[in-house]
Amino acid sequence: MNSEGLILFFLLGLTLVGFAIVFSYFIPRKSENLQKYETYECGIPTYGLSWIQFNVGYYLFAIMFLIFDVEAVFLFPWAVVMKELKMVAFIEILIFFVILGLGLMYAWKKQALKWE
Amino acid sequence: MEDILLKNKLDKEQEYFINMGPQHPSTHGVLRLLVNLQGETVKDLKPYCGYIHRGIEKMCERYTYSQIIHLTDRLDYMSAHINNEAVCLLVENALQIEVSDRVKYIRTIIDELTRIASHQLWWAAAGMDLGALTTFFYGLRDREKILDIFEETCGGRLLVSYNCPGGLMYDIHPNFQKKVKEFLIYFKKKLPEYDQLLSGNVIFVQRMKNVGLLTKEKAISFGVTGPSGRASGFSSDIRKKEPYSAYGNVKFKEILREEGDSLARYKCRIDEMWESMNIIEQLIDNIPDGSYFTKMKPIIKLPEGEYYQRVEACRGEFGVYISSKGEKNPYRVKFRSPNFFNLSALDHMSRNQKIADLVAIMSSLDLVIPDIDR
Amino acid sequence: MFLYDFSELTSSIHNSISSVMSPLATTVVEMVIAGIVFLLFYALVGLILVYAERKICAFFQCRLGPMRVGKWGLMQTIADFIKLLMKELIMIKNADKLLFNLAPFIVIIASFLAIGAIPFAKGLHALDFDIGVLYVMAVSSIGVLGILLAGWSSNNKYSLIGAMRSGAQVVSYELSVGLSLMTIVVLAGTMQFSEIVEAQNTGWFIFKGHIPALIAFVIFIISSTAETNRGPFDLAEAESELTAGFHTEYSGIKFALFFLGEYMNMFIVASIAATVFLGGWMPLHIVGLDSFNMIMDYIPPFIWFISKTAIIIFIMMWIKWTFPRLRIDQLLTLEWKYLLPINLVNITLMALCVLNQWHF
Amino acid sequence: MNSFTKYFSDLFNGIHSLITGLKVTGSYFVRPKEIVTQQYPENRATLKMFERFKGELTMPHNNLNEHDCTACGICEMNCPNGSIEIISKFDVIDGKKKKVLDKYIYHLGMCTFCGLCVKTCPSDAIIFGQGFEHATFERTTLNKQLNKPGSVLKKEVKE
Amino acid sequence: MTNDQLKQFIKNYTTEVEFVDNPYSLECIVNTVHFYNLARVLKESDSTAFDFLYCVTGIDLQDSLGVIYHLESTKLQHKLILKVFASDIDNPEIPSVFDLWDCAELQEREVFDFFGIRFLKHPDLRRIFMEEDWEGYPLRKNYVDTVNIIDLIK
Repeated sequence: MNSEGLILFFLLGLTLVGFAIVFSYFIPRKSENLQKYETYECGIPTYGLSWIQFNVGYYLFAIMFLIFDVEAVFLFPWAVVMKELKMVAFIEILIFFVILGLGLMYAWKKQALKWE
Repeated sequence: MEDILLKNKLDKEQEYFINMGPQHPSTHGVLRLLVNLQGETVKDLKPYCGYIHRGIEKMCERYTYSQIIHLTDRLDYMSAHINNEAVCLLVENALQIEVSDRVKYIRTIIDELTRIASHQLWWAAAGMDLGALTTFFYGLRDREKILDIFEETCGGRLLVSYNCPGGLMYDIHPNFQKKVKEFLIYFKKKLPEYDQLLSGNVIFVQRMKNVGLLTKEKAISFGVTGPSGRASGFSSDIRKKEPYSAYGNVKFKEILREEGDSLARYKCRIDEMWESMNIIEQLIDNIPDGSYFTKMKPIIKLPEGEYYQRVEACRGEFGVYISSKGEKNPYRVKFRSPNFFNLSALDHMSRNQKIADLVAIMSSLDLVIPDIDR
Repeated sequence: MFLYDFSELTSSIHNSISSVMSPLATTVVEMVIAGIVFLLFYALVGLILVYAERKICAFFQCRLGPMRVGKWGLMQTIADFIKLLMKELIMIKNADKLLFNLAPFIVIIASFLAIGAIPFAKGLHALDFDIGVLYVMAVSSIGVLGILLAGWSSNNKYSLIGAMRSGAQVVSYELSVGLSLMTIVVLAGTMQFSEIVEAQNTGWFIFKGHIPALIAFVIFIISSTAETNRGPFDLAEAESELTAGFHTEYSGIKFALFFLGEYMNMFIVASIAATVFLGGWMPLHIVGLDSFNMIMDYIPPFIWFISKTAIIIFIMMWIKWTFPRLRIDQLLTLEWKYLLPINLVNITLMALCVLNQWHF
Repeated sequence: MNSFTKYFSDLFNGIHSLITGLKVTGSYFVRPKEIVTQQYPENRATLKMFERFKGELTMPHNNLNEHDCTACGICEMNCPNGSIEIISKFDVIDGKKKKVLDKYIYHLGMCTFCGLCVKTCPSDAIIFGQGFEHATFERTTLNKQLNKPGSVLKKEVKE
Repeated sequence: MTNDQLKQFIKNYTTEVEFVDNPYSLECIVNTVHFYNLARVLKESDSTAFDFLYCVTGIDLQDSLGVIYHLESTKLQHKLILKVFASDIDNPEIPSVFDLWDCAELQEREVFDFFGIRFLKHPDLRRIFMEEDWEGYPLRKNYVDTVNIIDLIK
């Protein structure tokens, strides 16, 4: 029932949000007001664009995440079979961790973990 | 040539301006800051004031001297009583009226209670600005005890209007001394909790440390007084420099720190609360007998000349400048508001800090907007 | 051994339906029933959590909290929900309309997908994948996409910064969540939730795996709080600097949906913590106290599960209402310089424990 | 090595400080007696303001419907906001024309509660009352007449 | 430094000054020509070291507009009131001291806002409290407010 279940929960979310939005699209009273549809910025008109190139700091961490998460995915199958493979798996993962740790140390030393 | 123009234009477009205020939770009132951001970092900011400007200085030119007092309440409403005292002291000094020791003692005690209440609210709001909402309720809970004392004696909670030229509006309430002593016992238990909740907290310390640095030279140059200035090592306590009321009779330390960052400003205020309690303790049992009011002429006329009186309000030096032409109304009144001077340093302090630091710096400066706008 | 087994109940329902209907119709009917149950459960949990948060935070702050609507303000959240439902939806002039509308869908659907994989009791389990842990991690991180879209599409500067922060924060803490769960996977040897719970029959993993499991539990609580954007990690909506962060421009029911999504995410991570670390619906057993264990067995597993979840939710609320918010660089320092290295060492420690049978 | 020990001492000091904070809030959670909430409209019966509380200006009358106000106008002169208006009339008493109070109008909406009127009143005719529930739907209801209809000046003051 | 020494110090610098003995502190009235340089010397000289400008007041004396600078030295603990008057009411101009004391920048903007005194070389001379398009300078004595709240009440 797993695959149907996925569809079911997807549909549930869809229904809840869809119903709520449709409901409050028709039921509440509407009022027209020019100021109402302005962007909120503490009551002052916005100055300049808001969709511009943004600080690289955020992306840097996304890239870091990508590197480490891809490697973390390899850990999952290892974690499951750890109990059976015992020592071999342990030594293998130790090597893996050392490499991963070195990568982290490298990033640390290169100040990549420092927020700019 | 064209290339440079185009590049300039692009740079212009890439600038990211954000308005903080006038309707913003962190400005504690209607102050507007136009912040130029680069990612999360503040490049510079410009304050825009005047949203709550009431022209108090102009109004004062039409009022008699006793009427001015109730307007000073409305400048820095957190140190209402101290502001009142500045005008009263100015008038008394100008007319060379000697008020009784009782008046001086009571004024000093209420001054210090005002200071504690103000710092309690500041502590509450400082925690709230940094996201620890619980502190707000603890601070206000303790402040309520002081406001109750004020209400019983002065009749007002926030804007007490208890001073008048020549003394006080009425004598202290019979319960006053008892209540103040009870409060001291109560608050001595609660103040360590403030430390446990915020001062020692690793998140809080890291958010405040080395944020918004202000050197001593810059603090003097910007005229940053009060706890904010003293955190930079600028010894600006009027209570020590030019003692007024009963400050000459008490022993207390001027809290000074060298670091000049937000954490130092925070700690200065916490220590000032202890010091204020120390001052009250010395005075509360020794209030001398005497009249609470020196009779004055019904219409006060200051002799021609110019007068300046400074007092230590909760956020720094509060000064009143009055130029008199010998009439019952002053010719020109100017209030030296500590917050306006403190605000001028905000741009300098928050450059190259993060936007979250800007909030921390503002809460450590403890700006009260009506005092800036007047 | 167990008094309560829902798999018999569900299979009997399945049999009775399939005896009168075709297989397709059976599936449809079953799905409708399950759907209604989960929808009601979802709404109920949302309402209770909002009420609980208001009441609990009030008690931390020496207040009473809502007291007016109903006895002890019990009806307050319902009243608020009705109010929000009756509010007009405002669409900002410059917003990206499609993405602006899409964002709440993503947030809610992600939380629905995750809630399906949680084992509430033996047999009371909608989606039981053999890669359950991985699945929950995967779908729960879809939610951040909704936040990113909401912040970006609003065309509001506060929202954009909030969304950016949320993005950086969630991707960072995703790692710690994964690694701390993996510590337990090493101990359990499986990623299927039902098996993880069964494996705790002889003792909860937090006791079985002692030190490494405890460290993993603490790290999981911290990083999952961060992943759900709750205080002290609520940088995405940091109200003192960004007014309301990513949902500044949302009004009415759309705002309520974000709000609901946040609470449901909290419930999900708390229930995962309860399942993986605290034995899910397994009762508390103390070796040697047989009569005590007997009494514990009589308490229904659903109650066990809910109370464990509630305790973890309470701890998360306690943390939120005590600490100040972190700054973005502190947040990332905590993750990359503290949690991640500790986590890597911790997994090795756990592997060593498993290898040498040091666990109980 | 130094930075290594610093790393761990920072970690443990941090955790310790966080637990200290949790203890404070937790201790309040288990002590519901510390709750300070006042449920305002419900506690109206027990809620008492202090006697000096400046709620609104009132003019006390004795049971003969007499007040102390001589309509001298000092309070009106001293009020910074013009919230007091005294309307006087001339009555013939013992053959002499005398100024007496006709209406004492008090604009509550303009009052800043500075207390100068009460302080300067030579005959203590006005005091501050404790009423604080001033909310109304219309501004005009905030303009009050303080002397009761038909009230007169007290005898002993008249002499 | 005592008041007499201060007087002597200033007189050595320029003779076009006028002294008033005020019980609070020494007052020194200087013209706009010498003002900036005198202020600079007072701040930078080691024997005066007026590093703390604690109050800037604009004043309208009807025949002239002036600015009063309250100065204090945090090292030597002496005080001085420096006054400078611009007699041209229609176009009053006074040199700015924003580069000597950092706080002067905002304070002078306030004086400009209320009195219309233009501070020469000021980097950002805009109104600070009133709106940009406000007409007139409210704290001048001849300012007539069309909607005067005080008159409305009285």
